[in-house]
Amino acid sequence: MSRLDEIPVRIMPAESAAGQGQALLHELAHMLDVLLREGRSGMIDLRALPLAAADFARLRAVLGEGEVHARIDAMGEASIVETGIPGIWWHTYRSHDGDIITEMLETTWCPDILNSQPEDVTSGLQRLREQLTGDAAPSIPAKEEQHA
Amino acid sequence: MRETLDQSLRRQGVSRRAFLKYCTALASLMALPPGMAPAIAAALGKAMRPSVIWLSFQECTGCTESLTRSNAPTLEDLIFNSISLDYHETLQAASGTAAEAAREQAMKAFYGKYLLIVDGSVATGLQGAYSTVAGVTNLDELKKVAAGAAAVVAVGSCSSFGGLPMAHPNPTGAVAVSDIITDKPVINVPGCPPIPVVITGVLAHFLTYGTLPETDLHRRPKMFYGETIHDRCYRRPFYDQGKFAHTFDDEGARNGWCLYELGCKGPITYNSCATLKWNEGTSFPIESGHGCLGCSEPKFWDKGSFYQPLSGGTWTDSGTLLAAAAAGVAVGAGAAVLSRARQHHAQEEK
Amino acid sequence: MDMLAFARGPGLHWSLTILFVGVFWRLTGILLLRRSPDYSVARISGWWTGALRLIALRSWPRREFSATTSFPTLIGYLFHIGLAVIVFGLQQHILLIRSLTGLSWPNLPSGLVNLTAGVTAASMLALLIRRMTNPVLRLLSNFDDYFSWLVAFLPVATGMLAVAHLGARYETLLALHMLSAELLFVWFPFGKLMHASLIFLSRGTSGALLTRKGAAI
Amino acid sequence: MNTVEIDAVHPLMTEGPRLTVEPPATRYDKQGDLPDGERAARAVRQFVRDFGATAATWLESCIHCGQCAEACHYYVQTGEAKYTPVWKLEPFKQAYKREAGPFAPLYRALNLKRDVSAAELESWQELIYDSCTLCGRCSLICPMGIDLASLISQARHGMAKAGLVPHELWAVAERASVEGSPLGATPKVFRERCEWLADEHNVAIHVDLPEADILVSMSSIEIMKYPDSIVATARILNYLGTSWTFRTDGYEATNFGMLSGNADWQRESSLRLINAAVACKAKRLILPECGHAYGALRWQGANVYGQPLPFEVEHISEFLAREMQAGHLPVKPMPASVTFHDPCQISRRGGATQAPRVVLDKLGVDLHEMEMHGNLNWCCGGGGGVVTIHRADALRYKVFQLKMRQVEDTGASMLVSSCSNCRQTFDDGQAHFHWDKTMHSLLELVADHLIEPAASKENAA
Repeated sequence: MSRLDEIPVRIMPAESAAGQGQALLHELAHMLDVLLREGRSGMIDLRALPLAAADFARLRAVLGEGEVHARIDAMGEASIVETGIPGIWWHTYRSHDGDIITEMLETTWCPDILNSQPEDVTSGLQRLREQLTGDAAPSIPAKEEQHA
Repeated sequence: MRETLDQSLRRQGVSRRAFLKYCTALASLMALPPGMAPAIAAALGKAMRPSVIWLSFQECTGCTESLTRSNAPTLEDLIFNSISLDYHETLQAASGTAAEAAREQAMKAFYGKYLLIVDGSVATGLQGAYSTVAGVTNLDELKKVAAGAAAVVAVGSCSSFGGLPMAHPNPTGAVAVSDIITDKPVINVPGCPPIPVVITGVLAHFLTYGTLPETDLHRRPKMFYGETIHDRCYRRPFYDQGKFAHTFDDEGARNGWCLYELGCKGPITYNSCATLKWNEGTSFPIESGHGCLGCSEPKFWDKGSFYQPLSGGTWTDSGTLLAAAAAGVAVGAGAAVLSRARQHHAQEEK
Repeated sequence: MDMLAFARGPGLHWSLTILFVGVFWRLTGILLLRRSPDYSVARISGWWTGALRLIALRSWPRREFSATTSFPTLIGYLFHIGLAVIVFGLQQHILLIRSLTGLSWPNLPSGLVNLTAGVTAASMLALLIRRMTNPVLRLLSNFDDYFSWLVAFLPVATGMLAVAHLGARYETLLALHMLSAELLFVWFPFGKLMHASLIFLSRGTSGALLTRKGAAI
Repeated sequence: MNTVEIDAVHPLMTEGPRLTVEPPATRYDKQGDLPDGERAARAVRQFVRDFGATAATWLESCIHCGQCAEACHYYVQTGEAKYTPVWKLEPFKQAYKREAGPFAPLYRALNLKRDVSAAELESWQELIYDSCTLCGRCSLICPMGIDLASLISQARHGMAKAGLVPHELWAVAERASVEGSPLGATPKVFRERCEWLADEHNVAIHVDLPEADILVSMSSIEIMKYPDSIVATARILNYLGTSWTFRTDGYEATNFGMLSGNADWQRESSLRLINAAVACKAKRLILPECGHAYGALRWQGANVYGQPLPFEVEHISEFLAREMQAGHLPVKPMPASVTFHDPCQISRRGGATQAPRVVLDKLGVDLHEMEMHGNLNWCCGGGGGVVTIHRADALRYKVFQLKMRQVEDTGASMLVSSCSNCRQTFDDGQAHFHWDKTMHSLLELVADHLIEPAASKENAA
């Protein structure tokens, strides 16, 4: 028995889901409304809710996948996907090991994390200038993994 | 001057985006709205790496193991690396008098500012002689180190509540840290062991806000111990429907029904296992088919069998009840004899 | 020791001990009182059939009395049956009984039990209001009546709160629920709750004596 | 006290539709001059002494549900909560819990139930005597199956011991003890009446035969007020050709000792009859049309005697039913519409509910039962000695209205019963309300419709 799914335990039959999926969808509709009318973004932390596999399945089925698929590679992968309902973004953040550390739904025009961050831009600019001036100081590639 | 976390991260080549990503996870962990992530990042980024002294008393090192189990950079690492762990018997490279000297130096340099983390209960029997390090009893050591601490974090059920060493009959006179330290803020992070991110979550809060998070009546951070396992359990619908596994291998168990009948203590256990899960978010005991033992609750060792249902009694046997019935019959017979005697008496008096 | 540990352990132990001592004390104290022989010639022999008949017959008012007593009887039944469904139908209760006796049986769906609890609590409240407003009941009622009502109502109320997680932390609610049931155990032998066992004795006694005479039962 | 003295103290009221003593100028509802404390103590002592497992079972079981009120004619007619049957026992329940119950030592040690006071008992006199006919209807409604009527009888024992019996009831009971009969039917009066009736009606009335198979008893109400019953009894017994007799050493069937709660007097009255029956070697004792006599002799007689009675005890209606069913008493058909009033002590409490119906069926009447009949009948309101108590009259008339309504509802033209005490209660009610219904005796109906021997033979041929 090396894998969890080989243990004959059904985690939760689909038919007995907690029914959170439906409530979430209503909440999302409301949040989209707010985005349109007031321009306010909103977020729902999926990990903070006791969602059953069936709830997730229902969410995925209803929201589907849309046009934008973004992948961030920063200390583990993060995928940010616009769902089939424009304005609803599905964030999945993973650690280095590939474990999901956060999963969120965001209602916004464009998720902020996709924007380049001023601090990173600043240090990037600095590196660029160093390159231009032929400064010999060694630079530290942003993607290099650091262990404690 | 110690560097800020921002500086430390930048030195390590962590991008702002990556930091934001982890701060989002951190916000989720601390039960804050995900939108708080930038604010957390800002606060955390400016924080100085605080000095931390970690004392281990009557413990099994399970708590340290829990914290250091992951072998890839994780949120825990991120936070853990942002502190300056100036003394930890298991983790530090220094040993012997050098280690002690490092601690003395940190205590002196950061007096009143350092954070004290304790795992293990404190032996008080024989003036604390049951557990000593370098000839000093844990009891004395705790009092001395706590005197200069800004706050104390009791990690694990032993330091929080006494844990296993305090279980009946408690031969060493073990007590919790909070029983000894009463003049400092003490926060308990119980669990046997606690969930690693819960330990780091408390540290993150301390780093972000400079204070310990809000606690419940057992001094546990509400953000992690605010709800029961039961309330957050994915098997809860079965409990509500009255569908229970009767044994560990019956149809109900295979169907993933509620484990209440098998002694699950989820309903009275306040912890985040059901949401944060274990082993890097893989699962938690109930998901693996075993009821919650209630390890993060005070005196969980002494609350009867782990497999006795919560609603079952823990102390009555049929022998006692038979004896009670017999005693009742005897007293009742006595009362009847007395009444008859009074009747007889009344008859004579006429 | 926290409240729940007390309720599950010593509380349960001592309340059940008192329950057993009390019940047997009271029954023995009654049954061992003097009994005078009856020398009259019985019209109908076989006293026990009379006892059993009255025990069964008196479970519902006679047709002649039904106009005035059907309603309270119905409400009374409602809450007695409700209590039985709750006590013997909810898995948590079955587990307690199993831990004490080793006996167990399949449970009822929790939703059904919860609904029953609502109906039970409502009918108990209706009976209390009746007791406080009906002149006959007001005259007859004493401390025992009101206290016994309270002692029977509390476990229902606290049980419902515990199920709904309302008002306090669950372990507190559970402990209060168990303690309220333990209070019931302790009070049971000393007050009118004892009618649960005396009813058979009392009806049986009348059934036997009246049947002996061939009188109406 | 002798006859002359008792005549002076408690003169009988011989005029009027019911028999009792004259309304007293001053009521003495307390007998003797005991200090209050002693009075209460005696009541409780007597009550405690009486106590057995049976009464204890009942007193322990009451759940205060109040349903007994709905069965009681006093409550139903007045709506007053104090007439709830079990409330009538309140001081005695209190005394039981304090003195004899399984937790009595606790109750005493912690003083959880107070000692019963004389004042309390005095105020309960009305509830235990004036407003309870011991009809036992409440015993049938009680969901706990408590026989309330038995308990109230026991409570009366305590009251009698304390000297707290209503004036009139005490007076007649005392007279019964002095004269052998409560209403002036002394042995001399009885013998003279029998002789006079024998002459008048040309019927053989046996008095004081040394031996007979059947000893017949009479109620003093019949002797003094309805002497036709004596004639009817004699005619029927003669018709059957049985060996029977009245005895002047044992003829009075009423037992006011029992009704007043005086156990000694009850015993005295019962023993007179029993000893007379034993003396004449009777195989059967026939009780007259009197309700409580049946309870006193049929069910309590042997227990007063301390051993099984050496003869059978039968109510006259049971005797008639048996003989008529056997075809020994052919009667002319009687084409009247009749309703039958069940005497509580014979039907509900006595178990002889069907006997009068058999008799009425043989008489061929058109029987219209009341809405509440047989075991569930409403009491006439005069039982339990209540009819003797003047101060209870107003209340008694109130409950009698219930009975009248039930009778009227049947539409029957004729009213029959088999208890002379019910009969005089009806007579009294009839007079009070100027009612057009008169109560008749079942016994007299049978005697009146007997087919004479010659005719009977013709019929048989």
